[in-house]
Amino acid sequence: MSAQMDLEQNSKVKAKKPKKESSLWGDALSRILKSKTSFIGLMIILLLIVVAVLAPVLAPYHPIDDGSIIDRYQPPSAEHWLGTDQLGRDILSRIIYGARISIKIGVIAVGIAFVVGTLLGGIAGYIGRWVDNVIMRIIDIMMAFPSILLAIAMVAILGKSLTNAMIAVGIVGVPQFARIVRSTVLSIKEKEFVESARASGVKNGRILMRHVLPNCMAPIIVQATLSVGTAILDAAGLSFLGLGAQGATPEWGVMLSDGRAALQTSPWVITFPGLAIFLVVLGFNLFGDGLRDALDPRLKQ
Amino acid sequence: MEQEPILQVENLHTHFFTKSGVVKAVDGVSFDIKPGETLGIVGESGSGKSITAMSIMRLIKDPPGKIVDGRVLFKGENLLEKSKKEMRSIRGNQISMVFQDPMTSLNPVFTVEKQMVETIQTHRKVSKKEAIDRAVELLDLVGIPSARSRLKSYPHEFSGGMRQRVMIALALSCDPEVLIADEPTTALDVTIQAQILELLERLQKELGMAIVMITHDLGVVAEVCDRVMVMYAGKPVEFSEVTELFDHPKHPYTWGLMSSIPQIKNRQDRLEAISGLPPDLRDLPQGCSFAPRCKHAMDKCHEVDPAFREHIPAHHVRCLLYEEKEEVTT
Amino acid sequence: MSNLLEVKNLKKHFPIKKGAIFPKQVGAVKAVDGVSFHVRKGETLGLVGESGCGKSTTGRAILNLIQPSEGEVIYKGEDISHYKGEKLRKLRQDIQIIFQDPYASLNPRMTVEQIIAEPMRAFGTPKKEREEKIDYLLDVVGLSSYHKHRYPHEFSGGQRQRIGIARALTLDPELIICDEPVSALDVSIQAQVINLMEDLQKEFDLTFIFIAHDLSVVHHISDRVAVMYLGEIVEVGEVEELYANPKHPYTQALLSAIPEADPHLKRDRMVLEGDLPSPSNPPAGCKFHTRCPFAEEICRTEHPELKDVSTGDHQAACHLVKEVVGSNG
Amino acid sequence: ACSGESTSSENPDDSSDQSNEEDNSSNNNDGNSDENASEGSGKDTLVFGRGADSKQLDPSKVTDGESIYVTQQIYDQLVTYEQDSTEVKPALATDWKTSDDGTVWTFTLREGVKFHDGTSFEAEDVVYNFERWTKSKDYIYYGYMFGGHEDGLIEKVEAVDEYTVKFTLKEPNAPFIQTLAMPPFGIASPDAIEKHGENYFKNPVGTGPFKFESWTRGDRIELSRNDDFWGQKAGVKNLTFRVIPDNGARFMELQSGSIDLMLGLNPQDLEPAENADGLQVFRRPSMNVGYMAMNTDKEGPLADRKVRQAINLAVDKKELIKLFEGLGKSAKNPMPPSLWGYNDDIDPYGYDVEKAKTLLAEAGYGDGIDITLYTMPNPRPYMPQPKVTAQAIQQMLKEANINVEIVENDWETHLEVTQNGEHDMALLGWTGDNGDPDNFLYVLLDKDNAKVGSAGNIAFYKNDEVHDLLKSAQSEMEQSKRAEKYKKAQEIIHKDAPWLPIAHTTPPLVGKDNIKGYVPHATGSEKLHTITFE
Amino acid sequence: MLNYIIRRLVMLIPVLLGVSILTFSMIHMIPGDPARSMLGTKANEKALTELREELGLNDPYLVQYGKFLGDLAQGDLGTSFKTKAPVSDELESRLPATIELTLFAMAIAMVVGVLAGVISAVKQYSWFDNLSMTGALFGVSIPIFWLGLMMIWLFSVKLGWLPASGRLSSGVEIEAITHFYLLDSILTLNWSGFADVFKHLLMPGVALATIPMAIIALMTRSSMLEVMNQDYIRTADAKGLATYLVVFQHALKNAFLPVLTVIGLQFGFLLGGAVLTETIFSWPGIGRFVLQSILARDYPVVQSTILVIAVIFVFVNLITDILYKYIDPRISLD
Ligand SMILES: Nc1ncnc2c1ncn2[C@@H]1O[C@H](COP(=O)(O)OP(=O)(O)OP(=O)(O)O)[C@@H](O)[C@H]1O
Ligand SMILES: Nc1ncnc2c1ncn2[C@@H]1O[C@H](COP(=O)(O)OP(=O)(O)OP(=O)(O)O)[C@@H](O)[C@H]1O
Ligand SMILES: [Mg+2]
Ligand SMILES: [Mg+2]
Repeated sequence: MSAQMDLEQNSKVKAKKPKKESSLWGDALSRILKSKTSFIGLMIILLLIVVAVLAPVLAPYHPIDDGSIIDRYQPPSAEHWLGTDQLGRDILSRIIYGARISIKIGVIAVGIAFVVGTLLGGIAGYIGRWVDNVIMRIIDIMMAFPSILLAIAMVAILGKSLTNAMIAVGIVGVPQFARIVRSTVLSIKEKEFVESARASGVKNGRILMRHVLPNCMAPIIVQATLSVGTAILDAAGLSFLGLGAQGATPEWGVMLSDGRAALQTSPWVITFPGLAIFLVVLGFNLFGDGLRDALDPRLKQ
Repeated sequence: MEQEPILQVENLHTHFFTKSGVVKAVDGVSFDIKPGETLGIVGESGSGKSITAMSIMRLIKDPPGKIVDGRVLFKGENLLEKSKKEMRSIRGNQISMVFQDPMTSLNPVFTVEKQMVETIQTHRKVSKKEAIDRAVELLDLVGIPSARSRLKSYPHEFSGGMRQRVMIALALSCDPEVLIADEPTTALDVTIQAQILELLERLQKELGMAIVMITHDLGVVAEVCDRVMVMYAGKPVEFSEVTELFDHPKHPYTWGLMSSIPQIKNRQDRLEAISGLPPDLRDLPQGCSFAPRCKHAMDKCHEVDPAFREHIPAHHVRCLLYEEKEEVTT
Repeated sequence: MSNLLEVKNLKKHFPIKKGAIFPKQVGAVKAVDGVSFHVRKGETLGLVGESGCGKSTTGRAILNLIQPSEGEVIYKGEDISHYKGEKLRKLRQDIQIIFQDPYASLNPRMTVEQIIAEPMRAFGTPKKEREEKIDYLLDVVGLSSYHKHRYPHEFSGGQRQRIGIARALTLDPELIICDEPVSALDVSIQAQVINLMEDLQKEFDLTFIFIAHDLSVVHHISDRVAVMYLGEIVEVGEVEELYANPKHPYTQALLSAIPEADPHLKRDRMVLEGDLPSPSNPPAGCKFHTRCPFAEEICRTEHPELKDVSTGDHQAACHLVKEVVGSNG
Repeated sequence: ACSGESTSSENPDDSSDQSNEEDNSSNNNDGNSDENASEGSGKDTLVFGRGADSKQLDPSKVTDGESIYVTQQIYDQLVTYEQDSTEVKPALATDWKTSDDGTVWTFTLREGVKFHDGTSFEAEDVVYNFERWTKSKDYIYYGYMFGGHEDGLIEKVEAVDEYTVKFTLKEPNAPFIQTLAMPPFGIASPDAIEKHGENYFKNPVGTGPFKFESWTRGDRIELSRNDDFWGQKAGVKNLTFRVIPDNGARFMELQSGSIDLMLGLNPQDLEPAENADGLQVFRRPSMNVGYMAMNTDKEGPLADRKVRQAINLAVDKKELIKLFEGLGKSAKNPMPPSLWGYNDDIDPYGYDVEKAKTLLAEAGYGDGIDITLYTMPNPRPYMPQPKVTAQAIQQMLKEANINVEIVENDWETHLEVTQNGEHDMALLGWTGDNGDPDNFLYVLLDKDNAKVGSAGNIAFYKNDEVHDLLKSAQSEMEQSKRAEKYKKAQEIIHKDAPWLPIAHTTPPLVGKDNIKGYVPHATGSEKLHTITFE
Repeated sequence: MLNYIIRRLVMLIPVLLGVSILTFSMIHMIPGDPARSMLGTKANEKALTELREELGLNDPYLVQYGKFLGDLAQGDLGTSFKTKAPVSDELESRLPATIELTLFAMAIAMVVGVLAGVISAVKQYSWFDNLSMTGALFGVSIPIFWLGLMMIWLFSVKLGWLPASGRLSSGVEIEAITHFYLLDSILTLNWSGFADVFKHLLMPGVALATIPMAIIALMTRSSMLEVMNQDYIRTADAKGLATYLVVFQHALKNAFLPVLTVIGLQFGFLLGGAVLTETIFSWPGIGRFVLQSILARDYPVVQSTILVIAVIFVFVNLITDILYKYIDPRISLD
């Protein structure tokens, strides 16, 4: 980071910036932009963000308040592009507002898994010995527990709500992060450049922060990106089971679950929220996949 | 030396078509080898030695690789025109290959027996029992003690040197006429390297096959080869008898190579290093590829790519220094 | 000449553990098993031996990158093998290391500048001084200062090795342990790096421990050479003396195994049978007896000690070589 | 919009073969069918689709309708309801007498009745069953209807002779005979109970029209015809109950022909069901009420009657009932009109947002109020779409400046928190047990039942006048006098408006139209032996 | 080998103990009273207290847990609060139902996934590769509950090809021997039954298989690509082996190792993933049952069933580890 700070202090150096940015991440970005699939993924994610931010502008109706029972189950029309649901609410508007929730799910759930998992995995990997043993046994136990049941139980404990579903999905994701981080830390720890930092008298904390962790980031970031997709799916699954978002919340899983009764008579009610979930998850998967390829050390040379 | 060459490579070009450009890995290689002869190919890493060998075997992955030009004549027949099936019956049978890294060149999940029997049965119509007997015979030949009981072992249960012996036994299983050894000793320790080189020499004497020995170690070349081809950036730069090459190296790259290695016999104060880096094969300099690193480079060298010529009988060089006046010596 | 470093009976045994819940030690890899030697100021000591014989472990144990199991490492008269914490860190200014793998030994997330600055930063060199020094060192190792904002993956192996060397030089060390610094490089590049190292040694008055398995390189660069076999030093001596007059059968075999780049030379190789035994279960007596063509009964039972074998500075550990008394140190 | 033109009802051909009932949907099946020959009148298995599995097949131990629906086929009670009303008629007892003080009931039993295990039915068996039910708290309904186990309503049960049983009650109880007709009081074979011990619950033996064959948990229960049944023998040879949890899926199964009759239809599917060829819709007479209770006990706006009335006025029940898709009738009283004692003279509140606002303003809430509405996620018989209903109420009350926050809990939690009175408003409902008004009004709105923590009265409505009326009706034996009291009580309740009564549903059942003789009963569990295939 | 298995089994004990503690404490942390769940709308205070006492809910947690373990040691999985039936009874047909579905899905996922992965790798960048990898990416992105609904809509409602729910059509009799109907129908040579069971398995099986199939395909492809670049494959080619031998023996056997690990893990996810699939396809299995039991706080059912699932999961992992050793001789089991 220091290099960047230097750079900001001294704006004259900015001329050299392009050189600097030919870093690993810079390379990765250009590689992602070159790959068709990950570019599509990136576009979907950007679209999702734009839709979420501009939801009040984009949505033709209010997702909860507008609509009345009289207009229920209207098929797609000029007025309601994607039709209306069981309470006569505009499905398009609900999907648009649902984008906000999806982002929230992605950020919170993956955030929890990321922070807790990285911490546990990092500690286990870096300290080793019995600490490693204890942490990894706990992780083993969590892994032996069917994840969706773990999430369900957690929601049952915490109470049914979207937030709790996100927390549950996040906790369920912890073992994966912990394992990845641990194994990466273990392998990085043994790398010669870490040894050479030690041989140069660099202090332990700095070794961890500057030498070990930054080099663990690639697989973690990839995992995080891919996890966003999974988290959205899992949260939607919980909502579908009635354990996630509640009531009138325009969450896509809830929309699916609520619309399910009309499967035969008004299939659009479940078709579009399902497509929305699919598209967003696909976006994150495509992007994560591209990111993985772009950051693959074997491709670096 | 009056024999017909068993294998002749003519003007071979193998290119890799990658996203970032065309890699001209082999760019006009020609040589020949006679039965019973050992031909050395030396050159730096990335100079195209392995790709040359793989092209002969037609093992280049397509895409991205492609043999774009040239002929590979084995007993007068162009291998590049053979069908895949015909080629398979030649590989491992009449021409076989030993690779650099014995640690990774054997399939870790199969026993040595399976890997050997499989090869024998691919090319010979024999029963499994006969194939096993043959395998034992081969392992004996390469000097693996208590061969029969070791057949059931997996590769990881052997040491590096033994694995390389197994590789050689595998390559020999169908009495090949040409054995291509791609840096067979580079990954090994000197004492083990000595064992393997000794073994190869002995086997050649006993079985009389032609060996193409790829290496970057001039020492190995001097010890085992009859003739040598020096490669640089995908092109042959010098080709002659081994004594001739060591006594009268012609190409400046060969000179550099020779003075780069520290010699025990006469300790130099300072090594004559070749300056600079090998060129990027996607973007070769104009003219002679070696010119940018060549101490003797003339202006012309940066413009004209010299031809590979037999300036002296049985001694080919690719260098402008010899195009007009032949008198330059070391 | 004075001894800058003296290693006495250095041992490093890696425990072999079994059991996942309650691991217990069931054996040890005796990677380094009683190594003693000394290095004089300003000289280059070559350390050769086959793969896995414990060369790197010795180097790391000297630096205390791995804690030695036993023995003393006396640097400038002080045993540094038990240094810990800040004391050990301070020592880093004096002894540095260069690694074999130019790809793995540079942090891929740091620019060249940061990499070279890292040791100075650790010892609190002011920024200005750091920058000057970086430019200077880059120049010294033959790189340009415009390289300093680049990342390691943008360099070739030889260039990376130069960066590694520059980093090792930042703290003005006295002793540099070079762990096979050229074996991953191509011959033509190898020569460049060797030349560079020789130049630097003169310029900065450095002492090198030069680990390699290439006997010709060691011959070229070293003043004295120690030959290792299975965690022990079997022979050590002045380079010319040792190469011209190897006493230990292993050294002899090693030397005769080097292919000489001279087609006219047709000699009898002394080819050793078999492979290096496992360091977790080394042979009793002389560890070399299993491969030694001259092994006798005593070799199987008694462990030979290093003893003077010629009037020069030349010792070997072999029962079959006569001790020569009256040499010097 | 519906593709389910399934089943071949117009196939009078009789080529029945037991192995051939596999997949009736093959009509739609591109014709690659060689197994769909048998259909129509030859069919002898009735497959009944439902949403959940039975818990146990011992009716005395369960409270869930799913269990009882099955056991009702296996067991008989002493008396039973008429096919089309809650009037009581003879069953295992052919006749009964009450003593003048109303405490002694003497039953004459039917002779020649055999349990499925071959033992014959006698007075001792009745005594055995009733004594068994007093022995443990596990016999939930017994405890609930007769109040406790040792010190309950029934003092003793005696066998006078082989075919005469005498019940002695502690006090006169008007609904007693109605109660005895309830499915949990089916008489089981004592031999079988002794024989199977702990496993009796999965090896039920009664005297009913069907015998138990097998039970695959979570999937199906198979019964077969009891050829020794004392009454009309069953019209089909086999009766299978299948569990298909999702309403939509179950309806599809019906359309595709793999079930014959089903309970629990998504309201959306009613129209397709009615219009589909080959299907018929049955409506179960209503004996329930779905309502929104307003917590009168909680400090705040709802303690004020005007606010509660305003809420009644602000909800457009005509629209709301649309959510029931024709499956229910709008409610104005806490009990269904099918019961005697229903007060039809009451004038419903009607939809008048302005008036509601005025009332709110009068109550001092002119600026509007914020309240919670607790709801459950899963459909109940009296409220097929609780979530949507809640959301619709939310939409409507917004017009009157009442902001509703919906709180959804799973079923068990919903019961708990509402019984604890944590809600402002809550959706709930009640299905009658025995067809007596007491079973609605006393249970749901008497102050006796407004105890925090175990409230049946989750409006926590406490009106002494109502209490007195309901109490005196309990000990009054004459029905017409009782009816008067109940009507009076309904008036008071209407004025106090502790509830927003929503609907009385007539839960639909859909069957193939070759089913004949099926009459759904208000209690929710009728015997199916009257069914035949046309 | 036997030694190893025994050691592994011993090592499972702490993990399973951990799972049981975790389950126990979690289910007891769920707010709400099982007694109330059981009594429903008709609950009154007295009945509640009595029932709690009867169920042992007033005992200290440690006593309750000890009792659970004690019973477990005697092979007693407890008695469901809700149905009052022994848990083992409840699981008797549900567990095989879920396992059958899971195995069926796994079989689909493995066959299709591995085959698609191998072909894609061998024909890298071909239309097949592009198609199947797009398919795989779709597969990991699709919400299976949605896919399930769509499949029902299409294949059951619109086309009427496949049954929408259940394991068996009514009236089809299969003698329950193992409760794995597919197996039972084969054992009893009941071919029409077999066809019926198969039809029922198809949609839920495919829905459940989607994600693992996609993951296996992606994994197999990348693993194959990596292996195909290995020296020993070059050796095999240089020996003149036929291509199918090179691909399906030399490459696949090596490439299968990471795939195997994934399969082992996916099996666990499938067992859990069955919750959604079973809900949609009305599959009378364990998944939906546990879900309902959690919500109803049916402690004994949840505790025992989750433990059973965990046992299956760890056993599957043990088996994959043993298979791993079987395939890869370099792995030493000691
Ligand atoms: N698949 C490929 N795609 C692109 N370039 C390739 C590919 N394979 C080889 N090359 C390039 O071809 C050139 C020649 O490679 P080759 O393996 O023949 O070198 P070599 O002389 O055998 O070197 P070494 O001594 O390291 O084995 C190298 O520059 C390499 O980068
Ligand atoms: N951390 C460790 N744990 C266990 N054994 C080790 C460890 N590090 C090294 N060894 C073992 O110690 C022995 C000596 O290793 P070392 O790396 O010192 O050899 P080396 O002479 O440097 O070999 P090379 O020439 O291959 O670098 C080897 O057998 C090695 O397997
Ligand atoms: Mg090569
Ligand atoms: Mg080393």
